[in-house]
Amino acid sequence: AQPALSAELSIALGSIGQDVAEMRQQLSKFTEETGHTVNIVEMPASSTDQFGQYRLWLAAQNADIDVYRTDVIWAPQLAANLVDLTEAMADRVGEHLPSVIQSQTVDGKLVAFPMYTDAPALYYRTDLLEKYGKAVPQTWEELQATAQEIQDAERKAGNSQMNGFVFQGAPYEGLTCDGLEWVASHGGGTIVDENGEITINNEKAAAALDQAKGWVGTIAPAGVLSYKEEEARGVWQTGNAVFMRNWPYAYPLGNGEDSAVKGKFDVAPLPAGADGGQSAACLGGWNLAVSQFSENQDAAIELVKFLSSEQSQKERALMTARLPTIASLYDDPEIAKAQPIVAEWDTVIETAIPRPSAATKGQYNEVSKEFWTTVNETLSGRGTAADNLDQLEKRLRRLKRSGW
Amino acid sequence: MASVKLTKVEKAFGAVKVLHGIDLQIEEGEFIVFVGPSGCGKSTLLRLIAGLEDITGGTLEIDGRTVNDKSPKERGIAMVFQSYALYPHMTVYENMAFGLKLDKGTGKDEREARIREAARILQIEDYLDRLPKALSGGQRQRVAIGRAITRKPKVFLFDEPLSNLDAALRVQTRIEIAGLHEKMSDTTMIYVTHDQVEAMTLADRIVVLNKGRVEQVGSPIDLYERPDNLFVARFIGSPAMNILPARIEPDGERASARVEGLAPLTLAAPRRVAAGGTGYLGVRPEDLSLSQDGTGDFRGKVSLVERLGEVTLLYVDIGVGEEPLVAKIPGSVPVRRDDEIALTARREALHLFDAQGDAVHPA
Amino acid sequence: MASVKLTKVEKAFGAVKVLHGIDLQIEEGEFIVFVGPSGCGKSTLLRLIAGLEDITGGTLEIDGRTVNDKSPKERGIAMVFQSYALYPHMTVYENMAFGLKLDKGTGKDEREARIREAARILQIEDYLDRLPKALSGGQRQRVAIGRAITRKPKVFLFDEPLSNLDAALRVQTRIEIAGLHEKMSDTTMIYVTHDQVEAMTLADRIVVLNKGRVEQVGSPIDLYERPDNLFVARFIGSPAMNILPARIEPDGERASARVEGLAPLTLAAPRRVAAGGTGYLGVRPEDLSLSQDGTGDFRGKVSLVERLGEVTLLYVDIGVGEEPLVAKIPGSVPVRRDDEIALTARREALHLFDAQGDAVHPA
Amino acid sequence: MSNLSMGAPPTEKAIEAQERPATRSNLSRERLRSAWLFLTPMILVLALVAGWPLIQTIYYSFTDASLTDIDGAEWIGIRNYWEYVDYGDGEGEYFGLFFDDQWWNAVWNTVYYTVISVSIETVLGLVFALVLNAEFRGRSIVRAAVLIPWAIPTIVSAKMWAWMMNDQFGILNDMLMTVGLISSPVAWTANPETAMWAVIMVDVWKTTPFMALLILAGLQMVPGDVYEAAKIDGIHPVKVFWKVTLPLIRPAILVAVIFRALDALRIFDLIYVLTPNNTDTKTMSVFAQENLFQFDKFAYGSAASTFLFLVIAMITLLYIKIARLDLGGRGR
Amino acid sequence: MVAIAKRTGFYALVAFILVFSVFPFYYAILTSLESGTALFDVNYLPTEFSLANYRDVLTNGVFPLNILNSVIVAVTVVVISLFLAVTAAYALSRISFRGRGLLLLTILAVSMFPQIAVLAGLFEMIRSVGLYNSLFSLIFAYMIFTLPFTVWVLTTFMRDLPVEIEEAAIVDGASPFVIVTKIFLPLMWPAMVTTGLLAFIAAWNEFLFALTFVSNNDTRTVPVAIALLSGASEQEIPWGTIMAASVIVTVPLIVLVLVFQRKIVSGLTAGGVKG
Ligand SMILES: Nc1ncnc2c1ncn2[C@@H]1O[C@H](COP(=O)(O)OP(=O)(O)OP(=O)(O)O)[C@@H](O)[C@H]1O
Ligand SMILES: Nc1ncnc2c1ncn2[C@@H]1O[C@H](COP(=O)(O)OP(=O)(O)OP(=O)(O)O)[C@@H](O)[C@H]1O
Ligand SMILES: [Mg+2]
Ligand SMILES: [Mg+2]
Repeated sequence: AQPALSAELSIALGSIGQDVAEMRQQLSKFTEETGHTVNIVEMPASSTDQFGQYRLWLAAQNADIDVYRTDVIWAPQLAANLVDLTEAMADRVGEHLPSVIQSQTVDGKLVAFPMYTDAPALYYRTDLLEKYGKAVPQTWEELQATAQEIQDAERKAGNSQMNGFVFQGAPYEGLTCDGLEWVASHGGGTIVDENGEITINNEKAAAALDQAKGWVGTIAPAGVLSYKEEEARGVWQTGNAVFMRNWPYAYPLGNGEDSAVKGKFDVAPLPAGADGGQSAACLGGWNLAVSQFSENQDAAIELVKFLSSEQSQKERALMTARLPTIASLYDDPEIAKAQPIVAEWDTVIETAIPRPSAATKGQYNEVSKEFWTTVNETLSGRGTAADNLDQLEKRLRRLKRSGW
Repeated sequence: MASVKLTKVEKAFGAVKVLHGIDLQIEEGEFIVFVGPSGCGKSTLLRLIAGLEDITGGTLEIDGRTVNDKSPKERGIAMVFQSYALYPHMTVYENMAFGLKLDKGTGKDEREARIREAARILQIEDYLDRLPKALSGGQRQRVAIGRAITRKPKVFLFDEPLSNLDAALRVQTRIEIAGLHEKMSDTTMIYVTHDQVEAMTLADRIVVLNKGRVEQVGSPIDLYERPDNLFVARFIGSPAMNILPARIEPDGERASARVEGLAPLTLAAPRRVAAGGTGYLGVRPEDLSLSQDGTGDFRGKVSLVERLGEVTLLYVDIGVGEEPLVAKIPGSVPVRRDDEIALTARREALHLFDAQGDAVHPA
Repeated sequence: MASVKLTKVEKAFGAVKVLHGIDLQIEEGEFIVFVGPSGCGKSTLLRLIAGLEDITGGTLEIDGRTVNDKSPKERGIAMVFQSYALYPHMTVYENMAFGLKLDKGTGKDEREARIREAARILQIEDYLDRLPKALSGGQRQRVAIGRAITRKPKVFLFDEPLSNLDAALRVQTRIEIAGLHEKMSDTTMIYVTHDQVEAMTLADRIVVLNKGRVEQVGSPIDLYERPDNLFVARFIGSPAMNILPARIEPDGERASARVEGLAPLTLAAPRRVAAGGTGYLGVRPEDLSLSQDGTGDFRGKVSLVERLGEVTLLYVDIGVGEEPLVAKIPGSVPVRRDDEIALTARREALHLFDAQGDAVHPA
Repeated sequence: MSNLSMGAPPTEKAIEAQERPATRSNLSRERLRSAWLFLTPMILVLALVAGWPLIQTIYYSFTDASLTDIDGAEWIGIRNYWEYVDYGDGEGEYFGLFFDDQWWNAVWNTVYYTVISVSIETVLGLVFALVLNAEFRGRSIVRAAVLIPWAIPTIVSAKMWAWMMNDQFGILNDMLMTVGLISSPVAWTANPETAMWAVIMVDVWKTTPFMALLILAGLQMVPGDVYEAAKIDGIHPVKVFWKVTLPLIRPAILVAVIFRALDALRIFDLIYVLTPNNTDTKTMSVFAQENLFQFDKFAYGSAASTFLFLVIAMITLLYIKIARLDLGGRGR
Repeated sequence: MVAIAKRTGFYALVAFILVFSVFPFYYAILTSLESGTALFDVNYLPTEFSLANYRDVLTNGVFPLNILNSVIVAVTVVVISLFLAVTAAYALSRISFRGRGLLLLTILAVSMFPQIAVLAGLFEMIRSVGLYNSLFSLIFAYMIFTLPFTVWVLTTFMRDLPVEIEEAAIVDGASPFVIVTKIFLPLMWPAMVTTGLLAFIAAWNEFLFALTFVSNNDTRTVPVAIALLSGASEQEIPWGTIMAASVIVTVPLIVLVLVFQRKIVSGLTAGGVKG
């Protein structure tokens, strides 16, 4: 039902790639349809900083933000101050991937509704692989070897800025994803398991981190330790990397007009670990939540509905290769044609590994910080992986005390 | 237009007492000068009268009214400061108008008239639109005086108003202040200075202060010719009076002083003294003259000759006391260091002091 | 121990020339005083001699050696500054020792001995361990002098060393400096001051500077009695010499000056002048005396009387020029404002100047 | 206007005996009344904006306050600082700020950063000040130029330097490689060996001018005649510097150092922007902010803030003692 | 010879100081004028002159509004601080009363407060009175550092004003309020300008409170806006726009600082506070 008066809403979202531009377009449609106007509140690119701000605002009972775009992992921590969408979304819930819906349900309360989901890909340079006659690597070892070879050869050929592999190595939430992928792909578990047990201190995890450590300064630039998504994409898109680990959003951007790698790259699932490990992708994705302090909750819910609708998700997939949470869209021919990556990604999504936010509840952030710190320190060569993981376990245990 | 009366006025800063019971009666229209060594309390006393400091003890009356707890404004005083204290951001005119504007009783025309009048008297009419910084020191001081005049004060206070001026200007402004006093003959003026010349030339009466006490009050000539005690005697006059320890004895009507090793000197005017007391003989350098015939009251070797052109200062070791006897002889005399000379003192200008340092005045 | 010779010494700060060709010959052991109005270049000249400023033109010789480009140390000079310039964080002893440390030849004992000696001469032995801030102004100045003495300079420079002291201390220290000059009789001393009394009492010869030029060099009495020009005449002596425009005419051997409206005055000493020139007559206030019989050289109405005890200043309107004639009469005279009086000038003490202001000296 | 270029806060203690005159005049009464009238608004604002929040912060450090539920905070004593948790199986562990090695790491980082950056700034500031104190052509231009880093907002300078220190496109690497000091690009802000130095570098760049100005003010208060006396004494300039200049400007340097140190101890924004989340550069303020607003540990963050406050308060008191500030005023 | 070596050495030092101080800002300007891929080549001299980045910052998004916010906050803070401080400074510098020393000590201590120490308490306060996410919260919070600073510096300045001027006014019958407003205020203009400018810069540059107490794009102040400036462009980290924004917010400050150079030095040293 159309509200009698048009409301002025605000939505908070982080800005990576073209997110904001795209959002603007969709919002103008929304305004056309409903008469509500929506302001965009831009957030820092680092999702860690973003989370800090959200938390702060909710604590401050900030009525100026109506809708938050939330990371998949934040649901448990922000649940207390978000509106329960169960009822409002009752008729929509069925369309969406159950695992995603599940991740946004805290104690039976649906705190956020999915906007898109996310799972990373290995970006590779088709032209370079071809030039050196290499196959798309299936394991991290292969990746390392191929990257090294091409990098060396390219550098010798005068392309001194060429790097083998770029990923997210800065100490922030993104590194938790990368690290988790490495560890999980080696069969090293998910830091904390579903039951809240701390599982990270194991040999496979150590092996995974040791391997990654070997990349820094060899196939990856030393500066990778300060890279987030956009820094990695920067190197990649200027044509200075053979491989990149990143989210699908980089796909259309890489094919943009200004891109040096336009038409010269493709994507594949992330490589697997050694010894029967398998490819592991960290489950990402963003959701929409309505603030408990919003003065226009109805309109806000309307906005959530609009942005999570099939139509919006499709547009998003077409424009920025954001992965839909509505299963049927993966078969959409239009999408498959415009953004092949989306169509290809449904299997990856199905097997993607969630971060342990549900198990660690309100403390997830600190758990994640401890983990990324450990990974970052290991990558930068301070302590061995085994020692650092040992430390990490102790820290996590201190955090946990008697329970999460 | 007002008399000022101080009765046992005391002032202490914290535990330190700086004025010890000052009694003083100033008549309407008098020009009173406070002098004394640095730190003796001159400024403090003036500021008590102004109302800028609180009185610790005693009473201060202006025009017969006790004003101890009145603010400066209520006392009807005006003050001129050593540093002029003009408001730097106001023109000369505004400086003079400021106090009058605050005083609601004065109308606009009246104000204008008073300022013009003051400016005329002080010949600063041409500068009325200037800022103080565009004036010379002397002009600034005149403006400061003008600002005080416009308020038509009953009591006019000056705290070393000339000490920031150079020598020539000081003389000129001093003469102007003397003229002002004559024009405003019924305004009581109280003036602090450390300059003897100013004190001597301006004052009707001088108040000599020392360590927070009044040493003597009197006309300039009085202080010069009949100092009440050793302090005043040495303080007034430059170079200072020569003081020699002496035995004082009656000599008929008069008195004689016998300085050790010298012939006794008998004073010109009669003095009544007890027999055989110890005390001091004082003689001003300018009251000594060179004896041509080699006989005189004081004989000794010249230790230093200072020729100032107009006068010559002779420092003579007469074998009494630590310090040499100083003589001031007009013109340039042909005396050189190490010459043996004899000096004669004017009998009318000898001063006697008893053992306590109090003067033995002519009977 | 050294003579100082300046030949056409010039100094310019940027485009501004402040010294215009100074020629001066100072003999070994002489005490020379530079005087002049503020800004005339006294300090600059002294600093040129010290080597603190570079000489723009001319030559400076010390002991016959040209030292234009020598550093202060190589010139063998020592200097005492107006502001003492003691090292505030060093004790008195260290202050005196600091400059000595460098001389390799001066052993430790020698240094100790020199400092003790200087301290003894200046009576600052008791303060050797104190910091300058714990000393009075006079004591600080003595330390500054002590620091200079220990260096056994050939030329000793002083820049207004007494101007920060109060009156009493100034007299005392002045006398000490005079004593010092006697003790170090072969050290050349150059002394800058703006105080006439200091200049007159200390100097063997005074150099009067004006706007970067030497006006006159001579002994104090010379300057007082035979000023070379109007500038020196008015500069030396206080109150300043009265200057009256006059026609100057020969009168036999001598000369007479005819001030408009007055009878001509004939000078005591012979002067050689051309007939009928215009010029100036100068007479010092102290050379005027009251005529008892009502006839005299100058007649007029008293506009102000200032009684200083010892002397009385009379300001007399004689109808010539803007300024009143000033007379300085010894003692206290019974003259009051508005009295008509007559003054007589001492014939021996009249000064004549030609139209250019140059003195017409006795032939 | 009186002399504006006077140096640092007035020294010389002047404890004024309180004036208690027998009769207080209307003037004194009026002035006293006005004094309090004039002061009250300022005192109120300060109490509101500084006093009360400080008390709050300290209070929260003794509660279990959480950001999501500040109002439900309950008193838990010193457990945020010091707590022993018995696991029940005979084992137990100490918790609280005093046993948090990450906190001590932050403390160490802060101290390290403070000592190093302030030392460099002092030495460099001294050199700058000496140069600026010399007479030379174009001095006023240099003097103005030196103020530029100081005027640039910290955030902006952090961004500027982040760009200059960018590992791929940064000009710093390019320069150093051109000169040959390094052979391959250094990731200044990411590398654990260089991260802190990157922060220090930016801080030195930004605050050396401030230091230089304070020292310059000290230098200008040294009476020039002292140098002339030294020149007359023929003392070598190097010796003059060590024996005369340095002792005389020591108070100015001391004041500058302590001010800078107090400022450095509370550094936040530079690190937040330049090296976010980096354990090598995490300082006390960053640690506190992180706990307050990013982790759900409002109370714990308050405890860290309180601790930092105490450290700075102690140094402030020390400073006031050393500098012997004239708090008595000079008025009537 | 030696003299020449000395001179060259000295001027080399001067040159170093100049480059050291100016180069980073120069480079920021350089970067802000480049666009596209030129950004990623290291240049020491200007190679192109493109105002695209400036157009971007000023037209896309709310950056102009952020500047306005900063101006509003900083100016208001300065005006209020100066107003409160000038009367307080009069009382502190000119009237002796019991507890004056302690009060001054407290004010000095407050100026040294680590902001983080009051952050929790201030946050709670701002939240509970509903000032969150408004410029008022910043105006209020900034008092914690501008007020003690202005009081302290103005007290120092006022202490140096000649006592006689005040006494002359007292004799003229001026009340304390008249003395402050009619006599001291006009005399304090230079000091007020200096102090105000320093307080303005401090408020303009503040980050932590601004990060914590306001949320929306359009309530942010400049430092937060720059720190959070990202995305919304095809380029990865938009260095060009960031540098353009930095230059925009810095140039006015630098101009102010250069204009008031001398005053600032005296203000800094009088206060001896804040970097
Ligand atoms: N506000 C004050 N607090 C404490 N002591 C003071 C104060 N004002 C003056 N004194 C002391 O009172 C004494 C008298 O000071 P006052 O200024 O009256 O001396 P003075 O005779 O005017 O000296 P000068 O000739 O140097 O001006 C001095 O010892 C001085 O130190
Ligand atoms: N360093 C300088 N730069 C430029 N001009 C100067 C410098 N030092 C002095 N002067 C100028 O040179 C002239 C002579 O100055 P100097 O200090 O020698 O005067 P003075 O006779 O010592 O005066 P005072 O009696 O006031 O000390 C003055 O006009 C002064 O302004
Ligand atoms: Mg006094
Ligand atoms: Mg001089």
